[in-house]
Amino acid sequence: MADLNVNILGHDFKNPVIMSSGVFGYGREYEEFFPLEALGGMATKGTTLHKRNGSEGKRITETPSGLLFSVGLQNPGIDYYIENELPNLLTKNTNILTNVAASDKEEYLQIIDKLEQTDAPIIELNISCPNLSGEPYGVSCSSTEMITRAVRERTKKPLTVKLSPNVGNIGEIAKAAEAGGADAVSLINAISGMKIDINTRRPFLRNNHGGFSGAAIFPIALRMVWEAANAVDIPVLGIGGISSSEDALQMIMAGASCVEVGCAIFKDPYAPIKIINEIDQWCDDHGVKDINELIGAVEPW
Amino acid sequence: MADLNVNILGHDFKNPVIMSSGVFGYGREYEEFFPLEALGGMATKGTTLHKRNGSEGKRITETPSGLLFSVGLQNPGIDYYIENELPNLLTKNTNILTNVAASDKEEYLQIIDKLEQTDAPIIELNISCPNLSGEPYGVSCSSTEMITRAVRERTKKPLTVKLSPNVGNIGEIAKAAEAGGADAVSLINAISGMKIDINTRRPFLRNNHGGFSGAAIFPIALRMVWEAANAVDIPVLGIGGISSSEDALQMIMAGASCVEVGCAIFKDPYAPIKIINEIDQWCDDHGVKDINELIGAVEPW
Amino acid sequence: MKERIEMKYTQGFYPIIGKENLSRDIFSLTICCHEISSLAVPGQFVHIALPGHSLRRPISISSIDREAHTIRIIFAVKGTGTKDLSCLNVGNTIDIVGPLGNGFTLLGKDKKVILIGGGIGTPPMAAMASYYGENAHVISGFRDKTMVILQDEFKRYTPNTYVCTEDGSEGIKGFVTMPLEELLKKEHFDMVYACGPIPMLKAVAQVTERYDTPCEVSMEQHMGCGIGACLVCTCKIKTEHGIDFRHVCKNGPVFDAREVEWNG
Amino acid sequence: MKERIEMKYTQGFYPIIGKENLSRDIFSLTICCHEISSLAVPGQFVHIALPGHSLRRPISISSIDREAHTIRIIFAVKGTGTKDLSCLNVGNTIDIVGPLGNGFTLLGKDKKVILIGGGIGTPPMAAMASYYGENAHVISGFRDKTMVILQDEFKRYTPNTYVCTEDGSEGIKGFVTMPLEELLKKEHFDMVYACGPIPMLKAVAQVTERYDTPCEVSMEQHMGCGIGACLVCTCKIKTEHGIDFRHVCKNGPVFDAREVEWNG
Ligand SMILES: Cc1cc2nc3c(=O)[nH]c(=O)nc-3n(C[C@H](O)[C@H](O)[C@H](O)COP(=O)(O)OP(=O)(O)OC[C@H]3O[C@@H](n4cnc5c(N)ncnc54)[C@H](O)[C@@H]3O)c2cc1C
Ligand SMILES: Cc1cc2nc3c(=O)[nH]c(=O)nc-3n(C[C@H](O)[C@H](O)[C@H](O)COP(=O)(O)OP(=O)(O)OC[C@H]3O[C@@H](n4cnc5c(N)ncnc54)[C@H](O)[C@@H]3O)c2cc1C
Ligand SMILES: Cc1cc2nc3c(=O)[nH]c(=O)nc-3n(C[C@H](O)[C@H](O)[C@H](O)COP(=O)(O)O)c2cc1C
Ligand SMILES: Cc1cc2nc3c(=O)[nH]c(=O)nc-3n(C[C@H](O)[C@H](O)[C@H](O)COP(=O)(O)O)c2cc1C
Ligand code: FES
Ligand code: FES
Repeated sequence: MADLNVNILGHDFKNPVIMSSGVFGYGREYEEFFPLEALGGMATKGTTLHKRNGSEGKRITETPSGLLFSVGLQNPGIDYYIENELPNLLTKNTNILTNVAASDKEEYLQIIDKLEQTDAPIIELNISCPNLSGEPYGVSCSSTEMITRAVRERTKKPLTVKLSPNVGNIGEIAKAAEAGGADAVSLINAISGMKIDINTRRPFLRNNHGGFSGAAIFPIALRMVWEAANAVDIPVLGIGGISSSEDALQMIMAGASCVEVGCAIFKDPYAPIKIINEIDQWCDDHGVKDINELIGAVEPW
Repeated sequence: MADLNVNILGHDFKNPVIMSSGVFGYGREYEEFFPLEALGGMATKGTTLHKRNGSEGKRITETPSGLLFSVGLQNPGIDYYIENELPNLLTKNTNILTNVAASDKEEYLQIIDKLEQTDAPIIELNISCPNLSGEPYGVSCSSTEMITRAVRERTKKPLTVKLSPNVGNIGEIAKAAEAGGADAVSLINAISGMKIDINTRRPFLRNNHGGFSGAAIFPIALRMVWEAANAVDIPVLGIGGISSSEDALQMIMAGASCVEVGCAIFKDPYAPIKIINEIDQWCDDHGVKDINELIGAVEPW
Repeated sequence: MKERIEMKYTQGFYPIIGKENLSRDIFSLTICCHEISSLAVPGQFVHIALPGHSLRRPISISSIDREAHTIRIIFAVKGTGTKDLSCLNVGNTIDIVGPLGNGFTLLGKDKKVILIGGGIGTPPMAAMASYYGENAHVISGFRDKTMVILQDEFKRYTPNTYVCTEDGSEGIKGFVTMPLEELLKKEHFDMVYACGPIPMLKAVAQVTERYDTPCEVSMEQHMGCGIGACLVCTCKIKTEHGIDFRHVCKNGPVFDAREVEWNG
Repeated sequence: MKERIEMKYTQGFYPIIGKENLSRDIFSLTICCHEISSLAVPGQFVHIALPGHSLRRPISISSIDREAHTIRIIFAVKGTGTKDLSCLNVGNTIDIVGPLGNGFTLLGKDKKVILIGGGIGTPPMAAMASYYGENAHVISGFRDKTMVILQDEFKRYTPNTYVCTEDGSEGIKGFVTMPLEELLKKEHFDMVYACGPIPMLKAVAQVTERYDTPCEVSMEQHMGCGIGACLVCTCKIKTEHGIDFRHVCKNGPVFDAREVEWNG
């Protein structure tokens, strides 16, 4: 039994495995497979100011080793969350990252103001949703820094900013979030991708493009996590295509303090639990007493 | 038999399938599987001013539905190419795209000057090699436009510029190439990706990161081709993860006039031939008389 | 996982003990799986993982044998996933999560009901026919006679079976709504259950509404998690507050036909 | 493809007609494949595609039976590709490109040679032993006795076989260079052929150089195309102009040991 505890964002994560936003709802469903307290933490579905019905049409399709989706941020809105979901989540003995999404600054701030009144422990600011109309804040350094700072000024809660991978300079973007006052950065969100039905000559998703996730994107996610971790001093939460303990360990060695597991759970509902157990086993097998030794341990050429 | 001929870059391509740079050498090896004249065209290995030995260490590894590589542009240099490879290629009854790479403008221009003396019919300007040190020109609009213009001024040959996917604004980059005088754009080159050997705690590739290609990247490539095709008036050559006629048709509907098949040929040496035959079959089955009808035929929502 | 026993959902690898090729590209697999057979009700589905696929495939439970601890699924080969599924054989194990979703509302066995299956939507009606026995009238619709499946089985449960084919190559030429309407005209039925392509379900919903007969339909949608967490498998439902986007996996796949928003 | 007949390389799906489990995680497959068996020479390899893998796996041809139109490959399960390969059985077909690369230089059958195989590098020496018969001295090195393979086969061809294990659990305790050096001390040999891990090849190269005996080694490198087009499978070769990066698939896998740059 290695020590898997990681302290970031002002909280102890009993292990470095967090469920990623959007694949895990508000925890109620997968709890029927395993107790949430087994997890280091979980990020909630991206929650907006008002209830959203989300995208029309088909919302998901498979690609080689990955999937393409467009949920359009269906969610019940922040008030419902605060009233009906958060209290339940707070009883679960795991770290809850409230993932927050909006299409403009005012909306973000209104959500933050509401959360500030609650015991929600950590905010994950999603500035990278690939399925909202308009450019997300996460695609430029200046808007990343601006929105981070605006939110930072309104909340005392630990704040991680979820970055977009649809950029050419992820290190710079991570720095901008750090400059804006983020306590950590989470990356990557899904990559913008597309699929066309050649028979109907229509994009498969109503939004034309959508979020591309899964094992397929892991090499890109790992490279971006490595670049971001090298660029900033705040912790990095590594996300993207993680489906095994080996993937998780690569992310951690690249510089992630914790990892978030996303759509791998669709294939295997026990994926996060297996990853936790296997990380533990690997540490034991390799004489690693404390997972913190591995964070950023990669030795570049 | 549908009409598969596409006229771009001042040449007739008897079908829209071109072998992509780097997987096909100078054509001598795969010619042992099928005659090169079956292809719409082929792009040569990226060729530099001087001979290059390329990267140290392991150069390729598999990822889910893809692969990660770093060849470091091993090639015999432009003089050798002009003397020993180009003359042979010109006898092959297919369109030869001479793929040209360099790390600075002077080098590019020297190569172009040498090619200008030859019968090399088309230049594919690679400004996006993920495995050279230093930032490739292809990651910013201004450098893309600058290098395209510089080359444009030195050559009368049809010029396609091969763009980097490691950017946040592929449409703008494509426009910059168009503004610089490109006759077409080729995209995408391999995406920057990474893999870490957790046992040695070392990046698998000596260059730390490498080029990520294969079916895994197709949804990203398709989205970028669509964005680029919507941004420019010049033809687009669609590249990235194409391994079936369905992929090729998606690319064409997204706006590609031709497609380039890359590493799919490693798995199936007849991949390009099958894709050509299946496109033909599909057109017949769907009453498409002329492949040109399909270029950009996707109807977005 | 020791916790699994108390949990609502089961994921496991279960042996395939029977395989049949019912017609071209339609296969039946019998799976030995006590955890699922003991809980499942008609209309629920299982979510099947296949190597090399990042998403599971939802397939209805076609029949349930609690004594034999087995369930049977029947599927058509559509794309690469169902193709791979059709390559599994007796002796292989299959990775299943289930039973998922809400089944059909079961009335008293003495109630008179109509079961409608269209194409590959017929299999879930097998479990329903076994439940209602001769009180069930089973209408099945297919493109042509080469696609007809399950009629012998239906006939074992009830004398009242009707086959429609689009081209008239077997049974009634036309759509399932023809015998449906005739039955509703003649007699009172307590419920109509339907599974099949959307246009068929929509037509059935219109007819049953006209005859003021309760109707439940089983809907399809592309899925991610299969349990209600990821919100990708929408079905538009009419509510007092307007249209709401519900989810086929958790709120369905069975919905009250009157609540479904059929236009979009 | 009608062109295939005139082409140098073959890709095809060939039936597996024999499978053996030689020791834990080591398998032998006999493949019926006239196109390859009729052309192949010892030291060449085949490139095997497996569903779900974007890269083919290079495996040496271990023996060639031109009459039976078969080749045999022997491989160890290392990662996911060879794992999947080990799941293929008699009756399955296998997707192969081959024969690829350059084989060992074959001298007259009357020449005296030493064949050295280390671990999973022993299989190609089977074809060599069959060629040289009793003029071959076969040295095989393994970690321990549970890993020992192919000795019965070598003994059928030649009385001169030597086994080394690192832990001494079978044969000589130590490395293949021990019997190699003793043989070279005693007698003149026309050639030494070696296949196995790099440190072993390097040690063999040093010993043979010391005794001024020609030596050919079979190198390994991760591959893409397998035919010399993609330039990923480098091996550093000393030339008059300094170090050159050659390619294992096309210029090798067999190289003259004196030309290989062992440091790097
Ligand atoms: C609740 C439910 C019950 C079902 N019951 C049955 C059944 O009993 N028998 C049967 O043959 N089929 C049934 N289907 C449809 C079946 O799920 C699809 O035919 C199957 O998923 C197609 O997979 P594929 O890989 O062959 O096709 P592909 O087109 O290659 O699949 C690509 C992706 O689209 C999804 N997809 C494609 N078509 C459908 C569809 N119609 N519904 C949902 N997802 C789809 C796949 O799951 C996969 O994620 C059911 C669907 C649902 C939602
Ligand atoms: C010319 C040649 C002949 C060979 N002959 C044999 C043989 O007869 N028997 C045998 O057991 N093995 C042989 N090998 C090694 C064999 O190719 C690898 O063990 C195998 O590719 C590992 O694949 P994997 O998917 O199991 O491992 P993974 O580690 O999962 O493979 C990942 C990737 O790395 C590549 N790779 C990993 N190890 C090697 C390696 N040692 N050499 C080349 N590529 C590698 C794989 O091909 C794949 O692309 C030979 C290699 C070469 C180059
Ligand atoms: C169906 C689905 C819904 C998602 N919704 C959200 C969301 O609401 N907010 C968010 O920040 N990320 C969302 N994501 C992105 C994931 O949290 C994650 O960043 C991405 O999928 C990459 O990780 P993965 O490859 O492990 O899935 C969603 C992903 C999926 C597949
Ligand atoms: C081994 C290898 C070498 C490559 N070398 C070059 C090159 O020299 N010049 C270039 O423009 N692209 C090169 N590429 C990129 C391909 O041409 C192509 O853009 C990329 O691989 C994406 O396409 P694919 O997924 O179909 O392979 C190389 C790709 C591979 C796999
Ligand atoms: S599939 Fe995830 S909510 Fe239905
Ligand atoms: S594998 Fe392509 S050159 Fe050797």
